[in-house]
Amino acid sequence: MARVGVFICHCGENIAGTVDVNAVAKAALDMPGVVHAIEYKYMCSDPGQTMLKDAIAEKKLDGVVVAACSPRMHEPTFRRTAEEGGLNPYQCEMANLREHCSWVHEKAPPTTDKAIDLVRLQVEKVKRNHPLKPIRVPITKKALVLGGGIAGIQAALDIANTGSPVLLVEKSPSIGGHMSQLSETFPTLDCSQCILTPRMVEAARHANITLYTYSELEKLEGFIGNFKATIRKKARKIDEKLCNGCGVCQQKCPVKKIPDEFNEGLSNRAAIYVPFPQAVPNKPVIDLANCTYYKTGKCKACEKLCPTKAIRFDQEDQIEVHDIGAVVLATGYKTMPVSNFSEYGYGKYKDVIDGMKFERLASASGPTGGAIRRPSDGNAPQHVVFIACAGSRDRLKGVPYCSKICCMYTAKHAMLYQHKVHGGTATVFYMDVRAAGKNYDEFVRRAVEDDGVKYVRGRVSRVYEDNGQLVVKGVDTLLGGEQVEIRADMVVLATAVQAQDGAEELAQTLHVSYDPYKFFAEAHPKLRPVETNTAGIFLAGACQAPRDIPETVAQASGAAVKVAGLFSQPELTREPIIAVVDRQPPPVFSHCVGCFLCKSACPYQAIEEESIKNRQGDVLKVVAKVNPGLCQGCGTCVSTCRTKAIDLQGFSNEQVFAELMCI
Amino acid sequence: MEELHNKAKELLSSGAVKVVMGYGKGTGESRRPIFVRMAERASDLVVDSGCTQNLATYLTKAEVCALGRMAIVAIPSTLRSILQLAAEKQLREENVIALAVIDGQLRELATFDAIEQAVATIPDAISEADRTMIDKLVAMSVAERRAFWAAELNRCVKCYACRSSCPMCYCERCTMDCNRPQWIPVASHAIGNIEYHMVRAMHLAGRCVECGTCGKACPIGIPVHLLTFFAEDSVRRQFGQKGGASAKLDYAMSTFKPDDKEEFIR
Amino acid sequence: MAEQFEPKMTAFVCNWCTYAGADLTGTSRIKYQANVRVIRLPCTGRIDFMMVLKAFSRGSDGVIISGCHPNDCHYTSGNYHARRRWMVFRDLLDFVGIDLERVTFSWVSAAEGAKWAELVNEATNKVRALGPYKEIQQLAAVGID
Amino acid sequence: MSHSLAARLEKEDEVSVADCYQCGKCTAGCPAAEDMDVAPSQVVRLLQTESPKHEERALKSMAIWMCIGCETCVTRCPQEVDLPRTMDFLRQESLARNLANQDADDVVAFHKSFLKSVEKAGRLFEFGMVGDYKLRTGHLFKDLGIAPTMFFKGKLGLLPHGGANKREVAEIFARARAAKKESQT
Amino acid sequence: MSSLKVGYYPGCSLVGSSRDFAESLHAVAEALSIELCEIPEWNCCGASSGHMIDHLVSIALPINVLLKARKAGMEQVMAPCASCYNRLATASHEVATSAKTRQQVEEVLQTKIDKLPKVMNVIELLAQVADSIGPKVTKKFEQTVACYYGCLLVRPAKVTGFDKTEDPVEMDKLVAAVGGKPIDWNFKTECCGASFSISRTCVVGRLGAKIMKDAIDRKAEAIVVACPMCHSNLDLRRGEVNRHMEKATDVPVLFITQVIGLALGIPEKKLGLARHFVPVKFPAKPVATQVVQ
Repeated sequence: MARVGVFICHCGENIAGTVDVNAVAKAALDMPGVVHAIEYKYMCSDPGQTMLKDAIAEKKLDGVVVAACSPRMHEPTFRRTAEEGGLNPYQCEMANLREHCSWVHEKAPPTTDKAIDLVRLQVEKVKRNHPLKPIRVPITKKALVLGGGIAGIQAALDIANTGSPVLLVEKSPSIGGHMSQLSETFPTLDCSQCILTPRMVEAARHANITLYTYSELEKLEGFIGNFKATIRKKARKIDEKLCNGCGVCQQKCPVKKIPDEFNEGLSNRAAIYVPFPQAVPNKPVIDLANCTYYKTGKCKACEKLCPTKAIRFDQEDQIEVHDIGAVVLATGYKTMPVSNFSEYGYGKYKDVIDGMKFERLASASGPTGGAIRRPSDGNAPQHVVFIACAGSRDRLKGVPYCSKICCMYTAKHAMLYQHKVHGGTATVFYMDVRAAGKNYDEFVRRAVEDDGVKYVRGRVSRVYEDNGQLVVKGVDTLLGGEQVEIRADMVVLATAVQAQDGAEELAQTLHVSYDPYKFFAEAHPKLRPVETNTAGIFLAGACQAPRDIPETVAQASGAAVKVAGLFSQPELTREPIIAVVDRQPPPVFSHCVGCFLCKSACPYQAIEEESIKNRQGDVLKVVAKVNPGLCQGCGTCVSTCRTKAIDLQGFSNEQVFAELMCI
Repeated sequence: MEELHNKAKELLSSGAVKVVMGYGKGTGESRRPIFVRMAERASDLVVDSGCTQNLATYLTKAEVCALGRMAIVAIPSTLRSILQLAAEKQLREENVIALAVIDGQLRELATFDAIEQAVATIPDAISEADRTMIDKLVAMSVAERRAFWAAELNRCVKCYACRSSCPMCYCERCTMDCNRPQWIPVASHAIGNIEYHMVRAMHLAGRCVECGTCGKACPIGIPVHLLTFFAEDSVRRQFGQKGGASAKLDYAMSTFKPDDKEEFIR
Repeated sequence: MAEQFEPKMTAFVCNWCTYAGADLTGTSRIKYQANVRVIRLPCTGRIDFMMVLKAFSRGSDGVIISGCHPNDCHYTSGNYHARRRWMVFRDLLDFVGIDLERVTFSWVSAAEGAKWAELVNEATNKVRALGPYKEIQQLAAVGID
Repeated sequence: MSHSLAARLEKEDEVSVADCYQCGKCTAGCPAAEDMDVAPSQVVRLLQTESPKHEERALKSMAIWMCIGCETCVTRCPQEVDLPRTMDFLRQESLARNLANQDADDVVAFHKSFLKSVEKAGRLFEFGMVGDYKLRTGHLFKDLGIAPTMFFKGKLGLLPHGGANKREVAEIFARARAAKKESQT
Repeated sequence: MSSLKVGYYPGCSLVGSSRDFAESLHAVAEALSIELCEIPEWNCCGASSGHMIDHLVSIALPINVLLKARKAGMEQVMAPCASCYNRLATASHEVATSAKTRQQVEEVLQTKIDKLPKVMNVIELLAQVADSIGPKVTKKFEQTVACYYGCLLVRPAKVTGFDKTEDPVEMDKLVAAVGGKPIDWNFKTECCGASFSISRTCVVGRLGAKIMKDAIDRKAEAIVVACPMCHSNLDLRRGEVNRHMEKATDVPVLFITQVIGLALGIPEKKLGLARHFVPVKFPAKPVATQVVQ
């Protein structure tokens, strides 16, 4: 016979003010199985908790119902108390007399009746609770970082420095990401590569970091602490050990007219190439689509001339599988394809470019060595128009959100232009200047006050070309909406920041959720910004939302700490609120008939097939098995199971049924 | 018929199968399941309009499986049962050959693919009578329907003939026999009966092969098959999936589309 | 005059959205009728249709079922599975003559405290107007249990 | 519920001026802007405040009559605010309240003559329309230059052409008028 | 070759000030064996004044037309006049998207609105038979031309759904198909002042001048249009336009149908070229235009 104790909390006046707690206690005592029922001002206070502990011992309670606030508030508290009192924590349930009763109903008999019912429900439930043990899972203390931009590099370094091994996977031939393309960075105007390259080198050299450039994640199985990652190392067609990066191959390669991705097509590269001089690793890769040998079967110039004989035309992709404990997503962003803006004539007019192109023009390592030259004729543009919000905050043709970084980099671009082209005019068409950040607004003001950048508040309607110049039809809304027509030599569009291509597919392989714009979703917008809702997978940088460099780095370090925290534990303990498939003595073994309809219902791929064998090892029965590491305890499988062979610990059929029986 | 006899002989004598499950003469015009294990008895097999029971039910019975590889004389619903059972991992491809009589001619279907193709060509045939009955019920008012089913189901004695005749009710322990908790009262019981038949219908929604064998099996003649038919209709109407269409699992009730359309959730 | 009939309402809600939403109703002190008894489950995916049947046979006059809005499920897709189940189950209930007016389905998020109050009130009023669910309760009374 | 023009525009024409964040792209591309006393984006602004003072300014403005309805603005508006539709609404409202800007008399006259002609004949009878327009505006001699040439080139029919179902069209106008009265009362 | 049959909505201007458009359209249609079935008892669509001062009427009139077409069993209706086209398209878009408008219009027309025929413009129609034009060309139209689309063929995209809103090319393709050289220019879709032709002639002059200037700067020998208003504003109003130009111009303005007509060897009379204010003549070509099979 059960021995349940009921503890009713007044919560000061919060409950007692509306519910006749005394009546509840009396009623509780009449409930079958209840041997003890008291009321007290604050059950969650020290004396309250002590009362509970003592009662467990004195009355030899095997079940506890605390009738107080919402279990979402204090269930952990009272379960701990029950444990300290010598009871299994999962023998404690809560009746929600506050949020669900006293706060939402009038002071009247029906309210007290409801309170009594709520207590009864929990009493009936707790009588059928079973002692549960928290689930312990081992942890593989090795991290996988996806994306070799500044976010990935920072996260990898921080994790590596805590002593755990890291695999840093980057899909392009070099790490560095967008940041390596930038000229100078706001608000300090320090050269992007000067601050980034050392980090790139450090990452490459770090004893705990293994670089996987020109590689992609194919598959991720398993669960927190126990992932299995399948990585494809695409064939560079060279032997990285032999290659010393002398660069002879790219000088001698006969194919030279391939638009250079790193320079945003403003210059050309060879078919065998190192993406940029400071690339890490400084090893070339053969671009199969353009290599003469792969197109015609002839050439092999590079092979002949390579001093270290490192070229390997027969090299194949390699597949590697690694055990991983945690994953950091740092796959970054892309800028919106400007083809969306036919009214701005992008693609039609050479001198209408986007921000990234401008970065390359302004970069000392760029095709013009940092001189601002317009693509069409190589002349220095005397008047440049910058158009902010090209695609951002544009429901019609772009994205409704603010891309966050454009205001700042546009100010920077205008400033750089003024510094580099003396006597030139820079006009910025903007809607708002969003410069919230340390020294950000000061920076924008500097562009206006010191460098004389002209800011015009209004959007541009159209850009067209008229004998060699670009006519920009804009408006100055601060002059009551006066039309402004500017003849410019170059137009720079601050294009919107968008989720990386393939973000959706990746999210699906990883089972992390994403927002309507395909940015990965954080577990909680305020309190869990670097976690995904899939345990063990964390977020860093612009793959979650538009981010500037400081934020990205901060977030990367945050994610790294989460990983380090996870790795600091000997093993994982998880709430035992999970589904289990029943086991029966032979010859039944289990009521499960192995139809595996539950398998497709499980959101977590937690249901596996298990063969029950006899001593001879021949299979007697194939039944479902719930992987306790993967199961999150939603119970969808339970209600799918026809034979009721699966049950959910903590919300078992018996418990719910018992509750139903007393309504 | 001739064809069937020869095919059965051939299969048995060649040892391709251990047993041919088919229909034999019952009392009068009725047909009963028979298991032919010797070539010379092949001529006992009958195919005619009387063969309406879905023999697939026996495919999952332990004692039948024990007989070894078998050929089964299949009517359309039998083929669908085979596929659904396969999808639910209850049937192995190498254990069964279907001998289907499709528009007049006998076809030997040795693979699930073959059966899938066959099923795809056969129109779903639920009898005119049943269809009109369902429509009639749907046309009724809620109260009328409740009255109808209350009256019908009150007569149910829970003999479970419907359950044991259903090719899809192969569970070793049925919900009905689950006593911790006792979801549904064991004894025949006004509301309990309704609950029982609701459970059947829900468990068959998206799995029912529409053979109607349950209805035929009911000794008191309660049209229990209408419930499962209706459930299957509902699934097909709303999700475009149906039971027994494929040997690969495509169970409407354990999958979903984010844009499933409904109007009742506020 | 006879005192007004007070319906017995049973609610099945998920822990993460609707239960939390109902908590919010409390913290924002929004009042609603006291007829409802909430059964808390981790997810709408856990709501077995048999629970609803039982609720009625145990004398509930009305049932409320509520969980996370599509796409917001704490378990990513439990509510989608639940929705499908309901779409068929509801058809069937109607087919065997159970009055759908007495079964209310809803999505109530953790932020929709007010919606929860409205939901309960509307459902309760509707069922109060319909009166006690005699038809089923009589059936329940007929047999032994 | 508020009776501001913005509110009515939302209710009657499903255009929400609240969507406009005043980027001015409409004004920037407007072919008629330089003939307007109030820029298109400013017209929207005047509605956003929902103050009678500003609304009246919009209704009295010349801008609403200078809008050609070329749809350039709505084609490029990032927030898809239907400005041409808004202009239609304001024109009708300003006529209904007799607030139409005097300088627009001839424009108004043109449209009135146009519709009158259609209402009478079921189709537009240009010669008649222009005649009527001239009477309304007193621009008797304007365009007299091209008229003969038009005539000789067969571009000016002197007689209205039949073919349309006049009664039907007249009824359409009548019922539309009735419907409007209803909605206003 | 099989003849194409479409519903035909002439609109008021084609039976009035733009007979040349009508004549050339019919001539070309005949040559390309397109059968234009005029909508019985069609009425004015209300353009361009309807929507300006009476929204309900501006929807009701076009819908009334489309219903008549539907009654006559027409699946698609071609409106050569760009503003008629735009009004018809707008009206059907509105009743399709706004239940409220639909219901109001149904009251005004005292009839239920069910399926409406698809509305298309003259270019869409000709594009359908584009392939069959080439072979029929007897006299290449070898001029450098600026295809001028104006506003109402392409805007707003969600209503017309025709071509590329900001940089349309369909007319250019047609011109190229008959041997013409379409130029890439900036004012393809700029507005010409449309209905202000009469009430605000100065506006028309100013806008027209901008358009003509860019076309001429880019060596256009003719402007090709598919809209009566564009035509009258650039042709009939050329005097006013020239007043806004530094240097008066006599570059002719042709309807796309006239261009195709000329290429198909249809006599100028049947194409109504004589009706233009600005005479249709082109600079002499160095080489004589040769006949092609």
